[in-house]
Amino acid sequence: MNTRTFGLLLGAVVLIVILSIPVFGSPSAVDITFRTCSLIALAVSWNLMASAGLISLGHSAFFGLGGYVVILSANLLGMPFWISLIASLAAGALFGSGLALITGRLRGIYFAITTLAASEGLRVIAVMLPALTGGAKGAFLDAKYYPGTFTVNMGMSLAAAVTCLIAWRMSQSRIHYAFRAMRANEGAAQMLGIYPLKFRCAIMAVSGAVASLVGGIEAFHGGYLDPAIAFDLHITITSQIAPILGGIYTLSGPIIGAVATVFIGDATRLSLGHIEGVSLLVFGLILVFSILYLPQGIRGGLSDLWRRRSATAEPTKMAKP
Amino acid sequence: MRKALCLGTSGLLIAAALSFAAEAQETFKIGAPVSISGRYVAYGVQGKNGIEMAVDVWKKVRGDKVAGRTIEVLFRDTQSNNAITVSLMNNFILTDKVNVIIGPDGSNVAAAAVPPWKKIEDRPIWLLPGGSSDVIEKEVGPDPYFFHTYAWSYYYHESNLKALKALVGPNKKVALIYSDGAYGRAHIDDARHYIKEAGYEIVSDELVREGSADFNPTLAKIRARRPDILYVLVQTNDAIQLTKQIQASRLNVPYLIGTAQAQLPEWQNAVGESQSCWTGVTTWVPGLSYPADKNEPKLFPSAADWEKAWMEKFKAVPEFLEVGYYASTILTLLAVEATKSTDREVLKKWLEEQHYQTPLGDSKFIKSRVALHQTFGEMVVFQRQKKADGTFEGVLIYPEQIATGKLKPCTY
Amino acid sequence: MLKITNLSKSFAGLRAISDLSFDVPAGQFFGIIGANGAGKTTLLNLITGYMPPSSGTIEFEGKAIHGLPPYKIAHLGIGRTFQITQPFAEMSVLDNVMTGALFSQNGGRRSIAEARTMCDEPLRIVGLTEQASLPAGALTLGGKKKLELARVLATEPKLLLLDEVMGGLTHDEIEDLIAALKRIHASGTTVVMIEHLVHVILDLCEHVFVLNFGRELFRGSPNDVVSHPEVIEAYLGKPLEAREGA
Amino acid sequence: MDLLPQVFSDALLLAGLYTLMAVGLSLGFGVLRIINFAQGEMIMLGAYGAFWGLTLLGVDPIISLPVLVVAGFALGWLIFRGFVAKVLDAPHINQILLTFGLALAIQHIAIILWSGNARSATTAYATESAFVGDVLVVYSRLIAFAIATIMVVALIAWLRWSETGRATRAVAENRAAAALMGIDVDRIYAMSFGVSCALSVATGVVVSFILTITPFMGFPMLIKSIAIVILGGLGSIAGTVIGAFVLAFSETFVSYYVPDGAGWAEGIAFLLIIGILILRPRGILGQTVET
Amino acid sequence: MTPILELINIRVGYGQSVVLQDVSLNLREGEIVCLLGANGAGKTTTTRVVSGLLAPWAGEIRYAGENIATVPAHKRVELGICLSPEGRQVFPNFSVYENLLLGSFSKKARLRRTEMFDEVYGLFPRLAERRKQKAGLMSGGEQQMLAIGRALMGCPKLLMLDEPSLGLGPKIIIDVYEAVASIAKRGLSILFVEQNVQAALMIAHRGYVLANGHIAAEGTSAELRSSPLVQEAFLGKKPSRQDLSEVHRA
Repeated sequence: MNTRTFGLLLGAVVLIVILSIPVFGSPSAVDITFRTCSLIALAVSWNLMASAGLISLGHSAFFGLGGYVVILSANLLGMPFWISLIASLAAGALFGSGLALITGRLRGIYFAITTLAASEGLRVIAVMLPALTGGAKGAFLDAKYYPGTFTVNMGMSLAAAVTCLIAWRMSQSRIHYAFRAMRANEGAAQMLGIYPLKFRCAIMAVSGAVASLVGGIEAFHGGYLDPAIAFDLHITITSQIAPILGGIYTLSGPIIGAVATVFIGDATRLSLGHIEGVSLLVFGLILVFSILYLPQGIRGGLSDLWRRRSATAEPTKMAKP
Repeated sequence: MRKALCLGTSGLLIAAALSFAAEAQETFKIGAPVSISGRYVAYGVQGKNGIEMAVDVWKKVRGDKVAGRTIEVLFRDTQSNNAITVSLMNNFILTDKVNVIIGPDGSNVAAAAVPPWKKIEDRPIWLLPGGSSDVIEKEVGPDPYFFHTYAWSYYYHESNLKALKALVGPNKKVALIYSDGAYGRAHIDDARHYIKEAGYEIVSDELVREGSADFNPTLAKIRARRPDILYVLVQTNDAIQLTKQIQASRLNVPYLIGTAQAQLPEWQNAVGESQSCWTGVTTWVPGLSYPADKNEPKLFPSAADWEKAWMEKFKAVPEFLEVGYYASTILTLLAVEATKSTDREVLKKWLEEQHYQTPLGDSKFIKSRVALHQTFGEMVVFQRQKKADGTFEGVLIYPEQIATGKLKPCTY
Repeated sequence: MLKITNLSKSFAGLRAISDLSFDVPAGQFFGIIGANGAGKTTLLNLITGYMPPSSGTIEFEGKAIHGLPPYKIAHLGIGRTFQITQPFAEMSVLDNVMTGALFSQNGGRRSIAEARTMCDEPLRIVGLTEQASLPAGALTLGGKKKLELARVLATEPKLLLLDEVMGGLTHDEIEDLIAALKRIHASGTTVVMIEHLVHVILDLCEHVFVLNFGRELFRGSPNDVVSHPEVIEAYLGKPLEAREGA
Repeated sequence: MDLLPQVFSDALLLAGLYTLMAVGLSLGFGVLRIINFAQGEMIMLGAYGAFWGLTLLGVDPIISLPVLVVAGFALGWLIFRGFVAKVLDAPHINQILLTFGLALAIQHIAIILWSGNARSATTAYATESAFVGDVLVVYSRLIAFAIATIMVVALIAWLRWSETGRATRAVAENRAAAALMGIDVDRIYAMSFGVSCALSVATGVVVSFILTITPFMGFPMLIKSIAIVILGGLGSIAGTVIGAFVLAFSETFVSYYVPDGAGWAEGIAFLLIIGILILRPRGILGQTVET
Repeated sequence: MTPILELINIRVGYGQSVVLQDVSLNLREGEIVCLLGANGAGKTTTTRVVSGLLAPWAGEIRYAGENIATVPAHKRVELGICLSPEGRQVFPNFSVYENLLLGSFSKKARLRRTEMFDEVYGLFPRLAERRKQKAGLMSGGEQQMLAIGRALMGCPKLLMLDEPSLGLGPKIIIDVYEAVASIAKRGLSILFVEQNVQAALMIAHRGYVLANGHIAAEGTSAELRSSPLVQEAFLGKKPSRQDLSEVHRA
């Protein structure tokens, strides 16, 4: 089985599972699927930007923005579920492409830090405008706009599915070539006629829209939002951990990684959660050791294993640049 | 072969379903979302200690079971994270089918627990021994199954201002400091309201940043206004460095008024000499003279005895959350024992009618501004005063009937 | 086709290019030689928009292009290779070349399948057909040089700028590449070539421009150039005896 | 009353603290090109060290400073050899996540060892102050400023004039050329990671009697340090000092003169970062370790 | 007499591409040997392997009889192998003086620092004049002198110079070569890379010609000067019409 069929198969399985569980699943299965789908969408969205060479340290900016857009458009304007989500989608896309425009010249760590600053900046704004956002004591979504458990869970499943489909479509399209070229060498990419800013805007709009949408659905799901939650750096970090754990720059990596992250997180929390401090300690250590010993992620580790098993002498995988 | 497999599987499933049903009948399940990692870890540990102590005492006094049911407490770590709290609440109610939820702690996490609990029609009874923010009260609304076993934020300011009016007199200038964090924002509106109602003038109304490295700008501005009363609404972490900085910056304000922090050993240890003169307002403070309950003296001993028992078990002075979790847990166990039922209507009715004298005071539920069930909201005001031996004690100064001393103006 | 007038570029006060002017007529095979550090690569960077000139103008097909960003210059039909190869290392050789085909002036209208077919020719010209599925990072230095050329050919440039494409290749490879370049040139592409290997220049170029310390040293036909003593001295070094005698 | 002298004195003292806080991160990045997300946890460990020194042994934080700094250096060295050295050539994001994982682990080890309770070292001088004219000077901040100045000057002097310090700068500028000088690059890496951790531990000691100590205190300080380092230009020590002053002065001024300014002050850092990076992508000063 | 440096069947490359294929060469004490070859032939890679910046995939590097293939770069400096690298690689934010100080970082060199300063300043008076100047602000030629001076500060027994005349004006090339020649008179061994074939063969005793990672030719300077192989390697193929010597004669 080659990676392509493996990927398609995995995609099909994931699609079926995440779309059927909200319909047939037990409450705990629905709950875990919701969180996994949320992370899948965030991880794929983060990975989209990463695959164009844009390392985001501020994905929580999109997430929080989407959440607040939902709460405000529902509470203040009385917009129904789907319309609020479209609003959060649009806000995320706008913010993403705006950020792309102002960070046009920045790369690498400088770009990453700017996104971090953007997220922290939004947090300060949310804290300091209590009249609008409820400030640090937070805001509840008016319960009458809650569309029901099924709709919210299905919404998240659909969001994850559509995100994966978008990522898959992109991986099949010419844009994918531009992203990979930009990631490898923006200068050389330009000489082939690639206008990096255009693609940056596009990818950050898509990625931002997805993360913002996830934030919006999460806001419906949780029903409560405050700045510390909305712009929590942990959202950024888990959306990075998943692709890194699964296999960065790949299609299936973020999905595998998201499932693994939720699994590890729940396992440590449920098995060690009664001892003060231990569950996050173990999570941190797992993170450290997987970076040290699985630098290509689970996907890389698996395909290494695969290659060692298969007798054919394929060329060995490229060392990281 | 295949048939055997089918039979075996269905047999297993049936067995599992049966055992599940049997278990559901025989177990009394308490869902306890506690933050034992992440930033609210200090609170979470207190909540967990309180519940554990209550179950221990119950088992000692009444045996291992409650109304013939095994007591099972499901401690789940919220990791101080709201998304996980939402998931915990869902699982408690839908999957674990707990009979009662006690917790969680930390305003944000408690607030996050409200919508998932509320949106499920057959939600179990929820006792919340923390979470004073009025947004939580407004969001829960007059819900019949919600029992708040802690004071709402406005109780603090009502009590504080009553005490000030009685002990300091009218026509004072007040400087307010509140943080931009959840604590400050939850308290500021009611604080302003009661200060104005007392006829005091707010001469300075300063926002500070949670976790700020320097409060000097705020204090310098306040110094220029020469207030009589400094009224501080910040959370413990900020309170520690603010308290020290207030002493260092020689404000010369006669009355330093705080809220909950002054009775926390955490704060007292961390600020040392700077605790002098601070007043606090709380539901519980070591040294309260509440008597034991007449009917359940072993479960609800006198405040002093209970404190002693706690010290023996944990080698530390109990904190108010610990008392609150203890009393709330005992109340739910008593409810099940008395009614022999885990039905929420039955339990609710019993809880509404019960009346005990707990180490935390009178347990009778009353209506608050919005919520239907509210107890342990009686607040006492005390002042940290230096004793002759150089250590500090919390001298109760209000209400007058339990006062053990007088409010003294600051000397530094 | 390409017209450069009074072009200068300085870095931190040091002049890398001073006051250059020359034309490359359409269809010419134009060679630029000079010792290492003479400013050849800087000149290419100026033409392709990687650096703005300090002064002077660059025109392509009558339009001023100095100050345009590199991708716009690429869209006008100027393609270049880099002396220090810049392959997209994690992409396959084919994908590298396809990237060229997809984003050139006509690339936007091309489907992936069309781009895929378009790449056969450039890959064949440089002789990388068999390595098409290898990751570009796994190629040898020579392979990377060829890839640079194939990738830029896939953009269908009107003006091709080559920065030492022959470096690191074997004799046979060089022979093949010379033949390929002749064919490319014959099909109507204007070529500007920077090259160290004198015989390649002599073999291919119709006109040679010699740079020395950022200035024009000489220009003329290849044979004029190699027989010019100053060029020989600047380029191949001069015997030391003269100096030791001095 | 004219507040301006007070504003200046507050800002200056805060700047000293910020400088010390950020300079460790700056050094670490300048030499290793790694943003150490566990840097804040070093501050936290330093603060706990000083706190326990005072509480259990009765040793004043200022006295325990040298011991803790040495311990911080050793810890940094070990962390480098054990973890960081293995991702030196890995992509930035792996380095960030590795150090973030370390930070998470250290935080929770601190919770397990010392609980989540907030603490603060209660030294006599922590709450003393004096008026100099109209200006109130808080002793603890003055002491912090003095220690910060001594540490930063010592660092700069070490980088400038000592054989190893010069080697460290050389490694930061050009790793390969430094190896050609006979400099053991790996050792310099481990050492500068150690020194950067030691500086953060010193920051922790200094804040132990000013701020509140919790297992989570490090992270906000890390974010602020990143802001300062970026403002000044990654890797430039002089830039970091300037960045700290810019931030401290602008925060203090906003706190004094803008309504609700204390709350908005936090946003300034991020506004400055975005502004500076857009105008000058490399920060106020250069790229490499300079003095 | 044992060679001070001996490379035996060195194979090395970057990533997956091989740059040097079974390269063997040697250098005797006091000898000046030049490495010639076209761009990309592997000259610089050879100096990187000898200095320890690049670990060989296979083969031995014998220095004074010992295999030092696994000795890290900084220890090789201690042993007396100093390189003035390609592109000079001076520390641009350091003063000339500081650059030279760094050159004598190794313990052995530190002891002879004053003496070496005198020597280097004597060799390149320009560096003495500009000792306070930041290296990054100097001209290419001055930087080249600094790079050579810096390598000399390490008290080398084996000095390697990678393209010391690269990008220099003709007058400065004279200076640099005079310096190299006078260093050579001091009896230390020099391995240098040069594209200026004529100049290189003037001062070298012997030379090796690298082509595509192989040693294509070796011999004394006199032999190489007249060898058609040199031109072949250098120009990529045997020039048919324009044999170099003819060009010169013309």
